[in-house]
Amino acid sequence: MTTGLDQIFVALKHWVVSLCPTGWQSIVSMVISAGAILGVFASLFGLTTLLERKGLGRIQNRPGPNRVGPFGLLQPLADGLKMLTKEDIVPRSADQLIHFLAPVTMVVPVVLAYAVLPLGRNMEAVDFDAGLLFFFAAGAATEMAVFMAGWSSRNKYALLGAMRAIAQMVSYEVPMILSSITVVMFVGSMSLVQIVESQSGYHWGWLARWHAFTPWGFAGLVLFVVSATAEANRSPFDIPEGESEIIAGHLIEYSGFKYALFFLGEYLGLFSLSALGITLFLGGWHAPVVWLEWVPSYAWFFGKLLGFIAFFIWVRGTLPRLRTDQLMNFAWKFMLPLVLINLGTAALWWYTGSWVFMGAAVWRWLICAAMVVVPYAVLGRVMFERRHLGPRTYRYAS
Amino acid sequence: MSPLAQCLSFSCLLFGVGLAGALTRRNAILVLVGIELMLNAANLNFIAFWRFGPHPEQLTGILFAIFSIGIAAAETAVGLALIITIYRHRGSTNLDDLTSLKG
Amino acid sequence: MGTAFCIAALLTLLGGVGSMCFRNLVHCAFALAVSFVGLAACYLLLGAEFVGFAQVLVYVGAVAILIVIAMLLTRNIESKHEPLVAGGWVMGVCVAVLASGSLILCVVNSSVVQGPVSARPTMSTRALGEQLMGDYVMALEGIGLLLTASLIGAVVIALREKEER
Amino acid sequence: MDPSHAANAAIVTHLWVIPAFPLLAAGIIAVTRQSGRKLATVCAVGSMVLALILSLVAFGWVLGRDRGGGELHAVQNIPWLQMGSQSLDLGWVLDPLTAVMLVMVSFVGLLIFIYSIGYMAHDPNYTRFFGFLALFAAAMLGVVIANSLLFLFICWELVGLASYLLIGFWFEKPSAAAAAKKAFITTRIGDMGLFLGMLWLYSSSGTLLFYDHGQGCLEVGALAKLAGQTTLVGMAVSTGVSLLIFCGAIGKSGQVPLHVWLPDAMEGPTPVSALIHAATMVAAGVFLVARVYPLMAAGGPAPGVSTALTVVAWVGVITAVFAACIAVAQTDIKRILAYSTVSQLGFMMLGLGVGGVAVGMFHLITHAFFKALLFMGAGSVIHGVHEEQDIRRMGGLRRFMPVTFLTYAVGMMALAGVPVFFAGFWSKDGILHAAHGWQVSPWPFWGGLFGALLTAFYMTRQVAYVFFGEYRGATRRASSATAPAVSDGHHEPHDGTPHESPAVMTGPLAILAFFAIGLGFIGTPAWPWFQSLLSWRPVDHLELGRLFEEGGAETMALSILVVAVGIGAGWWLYGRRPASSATELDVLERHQPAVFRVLREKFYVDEFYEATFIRLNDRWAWFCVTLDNWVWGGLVLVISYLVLGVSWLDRLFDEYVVNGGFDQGCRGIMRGGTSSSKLQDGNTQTYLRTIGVALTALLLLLTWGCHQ
Repeated sequence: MTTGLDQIFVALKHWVVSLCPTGWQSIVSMVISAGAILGVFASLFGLTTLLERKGLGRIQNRPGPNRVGPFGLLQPLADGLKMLTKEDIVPRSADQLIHFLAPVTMVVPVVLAYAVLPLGRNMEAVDFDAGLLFFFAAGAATEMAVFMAGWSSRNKYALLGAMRAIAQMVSYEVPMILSSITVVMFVGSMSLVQIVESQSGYHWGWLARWHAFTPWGFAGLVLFVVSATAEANRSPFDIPEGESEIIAGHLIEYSGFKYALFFLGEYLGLFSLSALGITLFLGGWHAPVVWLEWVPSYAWFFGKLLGFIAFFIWVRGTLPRLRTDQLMNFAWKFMLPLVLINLGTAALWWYTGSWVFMGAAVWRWLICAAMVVVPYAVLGRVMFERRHLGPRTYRYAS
Repeated sequence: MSPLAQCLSFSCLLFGVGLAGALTRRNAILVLVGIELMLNAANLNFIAFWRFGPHPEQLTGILFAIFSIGIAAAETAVGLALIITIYRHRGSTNLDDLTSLKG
Repeated sequence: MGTAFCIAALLTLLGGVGSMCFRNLVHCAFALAVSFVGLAACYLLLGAEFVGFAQVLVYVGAVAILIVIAMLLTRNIESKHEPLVAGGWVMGVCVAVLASGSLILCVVNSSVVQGPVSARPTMSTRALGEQLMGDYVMALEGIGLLLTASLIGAVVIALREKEER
Repeated sequence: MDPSHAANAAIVTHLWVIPAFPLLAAGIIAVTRQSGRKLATVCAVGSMVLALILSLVAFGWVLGRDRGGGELHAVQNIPWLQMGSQSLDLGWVLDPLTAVMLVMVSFVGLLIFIYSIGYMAHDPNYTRFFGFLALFAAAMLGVVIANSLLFLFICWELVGLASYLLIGFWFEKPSAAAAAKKAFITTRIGDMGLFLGMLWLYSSSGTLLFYDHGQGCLEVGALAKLAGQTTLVGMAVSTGVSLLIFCGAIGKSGQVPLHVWLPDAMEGPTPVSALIHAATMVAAGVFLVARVYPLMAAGGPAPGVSTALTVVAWVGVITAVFAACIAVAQTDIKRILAYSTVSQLGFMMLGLGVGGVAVGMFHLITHAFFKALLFMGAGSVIHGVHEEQDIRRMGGLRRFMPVTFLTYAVGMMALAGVPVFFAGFWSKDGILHAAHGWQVSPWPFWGGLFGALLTAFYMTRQVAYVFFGEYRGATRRASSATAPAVSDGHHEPHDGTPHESPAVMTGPLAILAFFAIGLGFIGTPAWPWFQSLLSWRPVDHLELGRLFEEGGAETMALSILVVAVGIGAGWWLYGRRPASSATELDVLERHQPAVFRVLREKFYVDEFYEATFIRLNDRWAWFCVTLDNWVWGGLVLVISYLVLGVSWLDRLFDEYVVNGGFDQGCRGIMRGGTSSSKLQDGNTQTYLRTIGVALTALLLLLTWGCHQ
């Protein structure tokens, strides 16, 4: 389905690159890719801030920004200008260099992670054989950035927030990676391009073969989204920033452009994680049904991404914040077992693929669904009955 | 100098840096850091020998490096736990203070 | 050996030296992270991208963080009022210089390094995985066991003992 | 395995359960608190009931066996100790002897247990008492079923222990404690012989099992071997072993000269006296002789005649007469019975010696019942007259205690051998008959007759004193309060008059009285059912004519005559004109004071022992001490000075030669250790540095070494 519209950006890039001298072509290609990614996602960031404020406003029964431009559309621009022009305050006792480096360290790896994401058919900057690993490696660097920010600020709230953030990110990295591993197991490749390829084709001639349409895939998607929410420090897992408790955590001593960079980094991280979820479980840029294949692939990708963003905004508007101990219990006692069981489910699904007897598909479905649902129900019930509501202790505040 | 020799010399330098740190710093954690650096230098050797060796199609060097990374992670975890425990008991991670095995 | 490799190696070495020389422990840790990243870049340039990514994931994402947390827990981040280095540091540096110097001497004088440079090998992650789950599966399981054991061991060692009543 | 073995599986393989029940009861009671009386009672009595039931089952099984062929002894052996190729086996045997004894012991034991419930009701140590009783019963049953001399010996010693505990039950009384010690030590002398005999038997025959399908030591092969070997003074090994084993029997059964412990043992509670002296412990000796009868009889010139058996017969008859004489002059109701027991045991031994197992065992069984009856009757009397044991202070009790009187009279007549209707007549007659037919010597027969005469006489005397005439005890109330409280805790109102005992005590009396009468009829010459059972031949049919065969009639007539004379003399002397007061002199004493005194003082045996053995022992001990002090002591002193001198020289050598060098060496090592420990400065980095230097050195060495 390589229609002109679908490949228009690819063709454009090839044309531009072909204009350059041979020695420079690879570099130009990279620069173009990077620039496109930066431009697109930075604008998406701007759009998202507006959407979030609007959406939250709707949820909270208020109009949201509506003064700057038509329907407040120019609000992000105004915000950006305000941020750029604000005075950059650095605390006197802060570690100047680290304080400066932290926002940069935050943004750069996140942007790097986009390199391996296929944004559309043939629209990926690099196709690493170990692309997924690269993605997670890049994501791991943000922990360092958060720590740098928190530590260099010489502020107890900042340090506290940073420690919380690191604990949370390290904890939720485990279920996130493990839930992605199911897909790697099933596809047999860590290349994100190949993972997307593996989801091409249609069930019964019309329904896309996304991993989310299998029991393990669905469970994996849910687990992945929950861990991604925590990994991106989004509500209801936004404990590190908890304004009401530790007044924005590691961001407390940042202002102006550095603060904007942090903001950018966080949102870009959210986008990249959503994009990874789409790539792994929701068929990447593939259309959901065969009749909609005429829509360009990047449109599908960004449509799904916007859906994710809407979902996150919705969650933020509706769910209250968790406590640290609840968060950790949830990660290690609930998510981790489920993820491990899901690995087994995926393996079972893989081996039962060769079943040929009568009603094999139904049995396969039933067994795998039971393997997903029963542990969820049991664990959920156990966790619910053993809620720890006693006095809590803070490990890093003592 | 051949690429292999360059790689190996680089790793020797890294090893030397790590060794110097481990030999001179007073803080136990930094000694551990120095050891990590030496381990990484060794890791680099594996990769270099794999890359420039006669049989790059065999992945032994890579696998060695991966296992070595795993072991280093385990070693760091246990080592740091030990240091924290020592600190809790002695109130110090200064190696000059930790000489109860003095003969 | 391209310029990129030299830059990465330089970054690594600088990071390493920094991590050994800074007075502030946390700076040391950051320098260490830089060194790890540089080394990962070296791996990438040598064609071992899987190891490079694993290096970042494990060392920057886990080991460096672990070290930083250990530094915070032991609470002597800045040793301003004490001498930076242990007594007899000159000896230590001498020994280190001697050791690495003799190592380099060995390398340079070795006949092994004179062999022809083979073409850049193609390393597929799939082949690596098949090796890991095939010939090296026992080693892999051993590493898994080791990691689990060290995880439990570290938790047990570092657990705060119950105060005696 | 032949069919008979397969058939015996059920009861024989589980015969050990019978002693196990009382043992279990003893164990449970041992861990029960003293207040757990009900539990102790239920455990002890229940275990005895179970043991009795199982014994009856075993008895029935033996009765039901075919007496024509098959093996007489059903055995079950288990290896206990494996020592190289040798193995020490334990086991149990079920044959007529065992079966009869099992029933007797468990039945009489059960009655005594029940009787004790009443007798000991007020004792604070009631629970402990039942624990000891159960232990005793278990050990005794173990003796009975044992198929190995070793197993028998173990149980035998347990019996000794239990009897020690029971005799000394009221150990607060010095006399009881002394009596317990005396009983224990005296029987130990006999047990020494038994132990030596056991060792000798094992070394000569290689087995201690009695019956082991042809390999046991009581079976033909081993007996022939033992009888064939001779030892010092031309005695066969079997005779030597038999005599040593008989030593054990002498001790346990109170034969002369080791009879002294038995009368003293009356210090224990009366049920204990009944249990020990009537039914079981003293019977153990007789039983032992009966058990090893084949060994005893081995090597004799004719069947039933051998050196060992001759010794048994002579010891028996001497004891019978000797003890009967003493009994005539005693005034303590229980002591009379005790000497009577000794005398009757002598009769049993005589029966074993002259007539074989059946004769002796028959008297053992009948005696067990009527002597238990008498003891328990005596206990009832003592209980009724408030712990009074002197027959001179009783009298006229037949009006106060009719049941006790009737049953006691039955027992007395059975013991005296009143003809036809009482068990004692038939069993004693059997012994006399066998003694009459003994070829070796006629004297045992005449001795036995004399003993029977005396038996009838002293029993008549006792009954006349106790039950006839006027009650002579009321005058002594005030002084009895100062007497040691034999059984503290009697709370019933003491009005000074005797009273009948409760039903729980008289019930067993009645049952025993029934058996004292009825049991005789199973062993009459006319219908020798019991004898045929023990001799394992088909049952003879009732044939009155056999009563008068082989001189039976003369013997019987003689014994009837003797009994009549004895009872008549007793009644003439004591019953015709009962003593009017407690202080009145005995009739015999009035006429023959010297003889009476000798008899009353038990022929001065204790004094004789005192004057001879104990004095001799003292002298010998004094001599040894002197020898030790002066001769050996001096020698030791001289030697010790010599040793001291040598050791002083040795010390000089040690101190200046050995130590000097050693100290130098130690100092050197210490210096070396000190200097090398300087290397260990505890600083990690020093070590690391050393490693670095070593690495460099190694590298350089390798590089340059390679190049050259």
